[in-house]
Amino acid sequence: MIDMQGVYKTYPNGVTALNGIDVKIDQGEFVYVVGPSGAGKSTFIKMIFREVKPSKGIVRVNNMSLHNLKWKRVPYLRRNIGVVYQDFKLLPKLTVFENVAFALEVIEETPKVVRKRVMEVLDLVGLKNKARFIPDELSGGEQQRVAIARAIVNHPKLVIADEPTGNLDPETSWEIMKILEEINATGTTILMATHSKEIVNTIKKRVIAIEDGMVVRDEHRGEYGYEI
Amino acid sequence: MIDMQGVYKTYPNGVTALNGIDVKIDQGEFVYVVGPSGAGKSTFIKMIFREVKPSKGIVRVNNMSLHNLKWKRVPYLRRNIGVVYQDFKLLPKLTVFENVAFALEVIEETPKVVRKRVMEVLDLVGLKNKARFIPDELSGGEQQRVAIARAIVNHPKLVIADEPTGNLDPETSWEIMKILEEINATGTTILMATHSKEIVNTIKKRVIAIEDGMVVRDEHRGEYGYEI
Amino acid sequence: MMNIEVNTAMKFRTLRRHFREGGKNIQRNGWMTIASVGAVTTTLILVGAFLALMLNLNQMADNIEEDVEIKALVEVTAEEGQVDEIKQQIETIPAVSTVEYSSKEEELNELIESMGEEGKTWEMFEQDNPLNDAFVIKTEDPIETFDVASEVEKIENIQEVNYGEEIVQKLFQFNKYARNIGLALIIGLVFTAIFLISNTIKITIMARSKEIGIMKLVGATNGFIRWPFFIEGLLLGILGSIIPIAVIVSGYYYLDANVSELINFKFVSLMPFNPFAWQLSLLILGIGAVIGVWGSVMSVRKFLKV
Amino acid sequence: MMNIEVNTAMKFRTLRRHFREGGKNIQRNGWMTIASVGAVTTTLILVGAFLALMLNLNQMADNIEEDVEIKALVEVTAEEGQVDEIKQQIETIPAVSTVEYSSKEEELNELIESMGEEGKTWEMFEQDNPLNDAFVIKTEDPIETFDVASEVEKIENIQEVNYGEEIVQKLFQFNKYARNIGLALIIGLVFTAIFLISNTIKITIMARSKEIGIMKLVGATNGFIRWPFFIEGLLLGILGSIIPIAVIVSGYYYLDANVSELINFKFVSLMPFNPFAWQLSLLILGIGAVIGVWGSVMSVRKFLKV
Ligand SMILES: Nc1ncnc2c1ncn2[C@@H]1O[C@H](COP(=O)(O)OP(=O)(O)OP(=O)(O)O)[C@@H](O)[C@H]1O
Ligand SMILES: Nc1ncnc2c1ncn2[C@@H]1O[C@H](COP(=O)(O)OP(=O)(O)OP(=O)(O)O)[C@@H](O)[C@H]1O
Ligand SMILES: [Mg+2]
Ligand SMILES: [Mg+2]
Repeated sequence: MIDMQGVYKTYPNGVTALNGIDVKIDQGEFVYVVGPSGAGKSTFIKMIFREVKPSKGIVRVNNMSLHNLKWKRVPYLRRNIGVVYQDFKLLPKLTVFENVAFALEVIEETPKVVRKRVMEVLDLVGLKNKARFIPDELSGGEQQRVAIARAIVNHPKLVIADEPTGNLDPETSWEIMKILEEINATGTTILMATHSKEIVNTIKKRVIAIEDGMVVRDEHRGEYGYEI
Repeated sequence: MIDMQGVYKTYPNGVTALNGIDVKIDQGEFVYVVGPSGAGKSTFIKMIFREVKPSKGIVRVNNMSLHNLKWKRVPYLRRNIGVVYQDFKLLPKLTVFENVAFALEVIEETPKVVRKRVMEVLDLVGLKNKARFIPDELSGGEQQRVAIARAIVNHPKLVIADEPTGNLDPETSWEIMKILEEINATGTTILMATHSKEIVNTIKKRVIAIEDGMVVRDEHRGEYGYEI
Repeated sequence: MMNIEVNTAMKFRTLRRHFREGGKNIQRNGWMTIASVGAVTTTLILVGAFLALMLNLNQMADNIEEDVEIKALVEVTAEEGQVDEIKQQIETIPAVSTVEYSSKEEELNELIESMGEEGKTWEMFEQDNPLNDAFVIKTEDPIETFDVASEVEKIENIQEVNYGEEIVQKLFQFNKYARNIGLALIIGLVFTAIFLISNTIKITIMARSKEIGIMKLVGATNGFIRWPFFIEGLLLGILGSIIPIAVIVSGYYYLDANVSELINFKFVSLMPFNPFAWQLSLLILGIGAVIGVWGSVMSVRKFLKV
Repeated sequence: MMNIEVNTAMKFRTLRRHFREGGKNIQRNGWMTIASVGAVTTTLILVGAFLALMLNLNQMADNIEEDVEIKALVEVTAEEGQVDEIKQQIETIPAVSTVEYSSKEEELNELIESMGEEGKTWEMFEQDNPLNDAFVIKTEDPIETFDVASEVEKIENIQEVNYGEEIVQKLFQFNKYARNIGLALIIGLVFTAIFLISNTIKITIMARSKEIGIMKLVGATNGFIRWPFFIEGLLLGILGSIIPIAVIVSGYYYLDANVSELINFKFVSLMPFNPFAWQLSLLILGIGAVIGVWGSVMSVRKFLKV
């Protein structure tokens, strides 16, 4: 599914966010990405759907080498990847419904299917009754759940979530985790950056720990592992 | 310091976020605000520095009734309150240094004092070496720490933090908590909305639990209290 | 076969979505839309007013030029038969449109009249008229005056040919300059309008560059993003044309109805309201729509590389 | 005492900060700044070009009007002493500026010359000149022609007074209309410019409404936020004036140097480059700066209520 070899990333301002990453993730895996603030987790994640291009190294997703991928093809790559952004990235002038529907409209689903599927997903994240609100009218946690709904609405092969529970109370967090586990059970690959020791240590999965842009640990059924 | 009596808030779209809040917080207290996503924590917090006006009820801060407070006086109220916003609210075109310095410039500090104090605070949150970056060049956690730095830079009497550790790894979170405790020790009131059970249960302080816009629990040295 | 049909159906559905979305954006952007439409409106009023003015001035210049005529004086010695012959000869010149005979008595009367007060002094010469009989010739296109005049001059029994060489030449020259200046102004103005409108639209789209970036991250193709902007630009242009068209049609209608009272020169006559005002309206609508679309689609391009 | 001094010092420091900040915003806003300056530039070029054109046309109209003169014909019976007396009498009329005597021989020569080819026919009358001696009178202000003419008419031994009543009246009327239309155009154009520039600036500031809100939440007063925008608007206006001034000064310089070659009518003469071009430049700079500041400060107001 995902294959990175010797990936480096230096941003234009000179900051080296990734410092030689070699990672292989198979279809159907559930992977946590952990590490301190500024370690490079988000940068690592952004490589996969080409929001960020590596300065050096090879990134392969779905057996496509992103290096040769033409600009025109990038949208089709992204349609197979549902992403929950750390800063949500909701469209501010669209309603909750429209935001989630957007991911289905780009793949030209019929309005009927769009309607049904969007309401289904909004129900799943507990926001069915806020479908007509715009993001500014939502609480932080509600916005985050809209982002989650949009990421999973079109049944992507891969769901990437960058701290999807950062703004959620524990109870809602567990509900979201349950959803992700269910999706994972149907064969979807899940990649999730998180700071929640509790989640990582409770729902045991593969853990990739990144520090200073390097993978310092990669364990199956790992622990969060940073002692307080 | 803060005194709310019978406060209600209904947003223009008809959502009632606060449903009769009576709360009194004294100078020098350290208070957690907890509750599920969408309970009204952020709304409660925004009342205090007049980002949101109550639909009904009395809000008094620093012995000023916010009801009678003239528009012109609002900035002066806000200068005594340092706020960490849930969505950070950094100025996107200013550098980290300039963002933090802004809170000192509005109170017309001398450039020399500004320079010294800003670098001091950036050092405290571990971002001294990123002073010249703009927010878009920072990781989520780094942006959150800039927001914290800006909130405390001008020694406000009251620091309000809306989930200040949501994007931080546990280690950095504890460092931030240490800073807040130190500030609290010098007599500053701290009001902090959080979802972190671990923090609330470890650093025991007064806990106000809000659910559906109402205070359902208010305990000194309380627990996070939501069982998973 | 099946596949192609399904594909076309999908595309039509999506096209409808783009139209709906483009229309909604007009509402969603509230103040930005008002500001854009305001810029289009003001600019098009300016362009419209100037186009109307320039086209009318141009027509007036045409009218004046059409008043130019050649006067061919017949030799005093010429007999009646010869005069007829001259007329025929003149008429065979291809560029000539009308030829009229004017006897020397008519010529004198005209002269006296045209001189006003001072002319009276010459009335005493009615007995002993020193003038010649003449032909008054008009050409099909005023610019052919010079050629026709020299042709006529060669005809036998023509004593001389007058057409106020200097004045006519100056007039034509002046009109040429005036037309060139007018054309330059109009072209300059239209380009200014294009720049100002697309510039305004560009800014409103720049303000949405983040949103465009998000759309791309969610998997939208460039075409998918561009379409609603295309529609939005079209609507902005059309909305921005309404007031200019109303102003120009009603203003022109008023002027057309009152111009004879307002200005009493015989050479001032406006182009007829119908069809001129409608043609101008169509032109303005066209300019608005085209610039709207163009400005919108051009501006969005910059932000699609995400 | 101490307190006040400290306060003033603080204010000055903050003022310096506002200037610095306003300047930095110009850089920070990159594309937005370019778009705003572009709008100001285009609009001011338009305004400048039209102002130059209109002011020059106005001056040409003045020139033409100044050519108007009154011709007072002296009775044939008048003796030499009486002629001198007439002259003195004319000169006492307050509005008269110059009076020149022209004998009937001079009058005939002028007539023959002015008629061109056709004039030759009248050369035979040189022996038996039917014309009168005349006075050619100019008034201080052309508009006084009518009054002066009727005054002169009353003088003894004046046979009649000619000044081409109809033509002159039409000319004045035409010039009046032309001036009014020109003035309306200029006023319309300046208001359009004001609207377009402030509209563009408004959009760029709208795009920053979130930032203004954040500043208020951090405790900035309205004044504190407004100042940098004031400076920014001023700079935008000034930056946007540079190209228009350069275009107008150099364009006008070129025209001024070449106008006699380009257009050969005697009544076409431009206003002198110095000081006209400089005054126009100053005016454009003023318009740019004032609208820039005004548009900026007005637009920011809307977002300060946070
Ligand atoms: N657009 C950018 N331009 C320049 N530097 C950047 C950019 N984005 C991130 N960085 C830098 O790269 C490093 C890694 O950032 P990244 O966002 O990957 O961290 P992270 O592990 O996601 O941190 P967090 O847990 O705080 O979100 C940081 O030092 C950050 O300052
Ligand atoms: N600007 C707004 N307009 C309309 N409704 C709003 C607005 N802001 C918040 N709300 C609604 O008010 C309720 C309380 O929101 P608030 O932001 O106070 O919740 P919260 O406790 O901070 O939640 P979270 O933990 O998710 O941040 C929510 O139902 C939300 O949808
Ligand atoms: Mg991150
Ligand atoms: Mg909140």
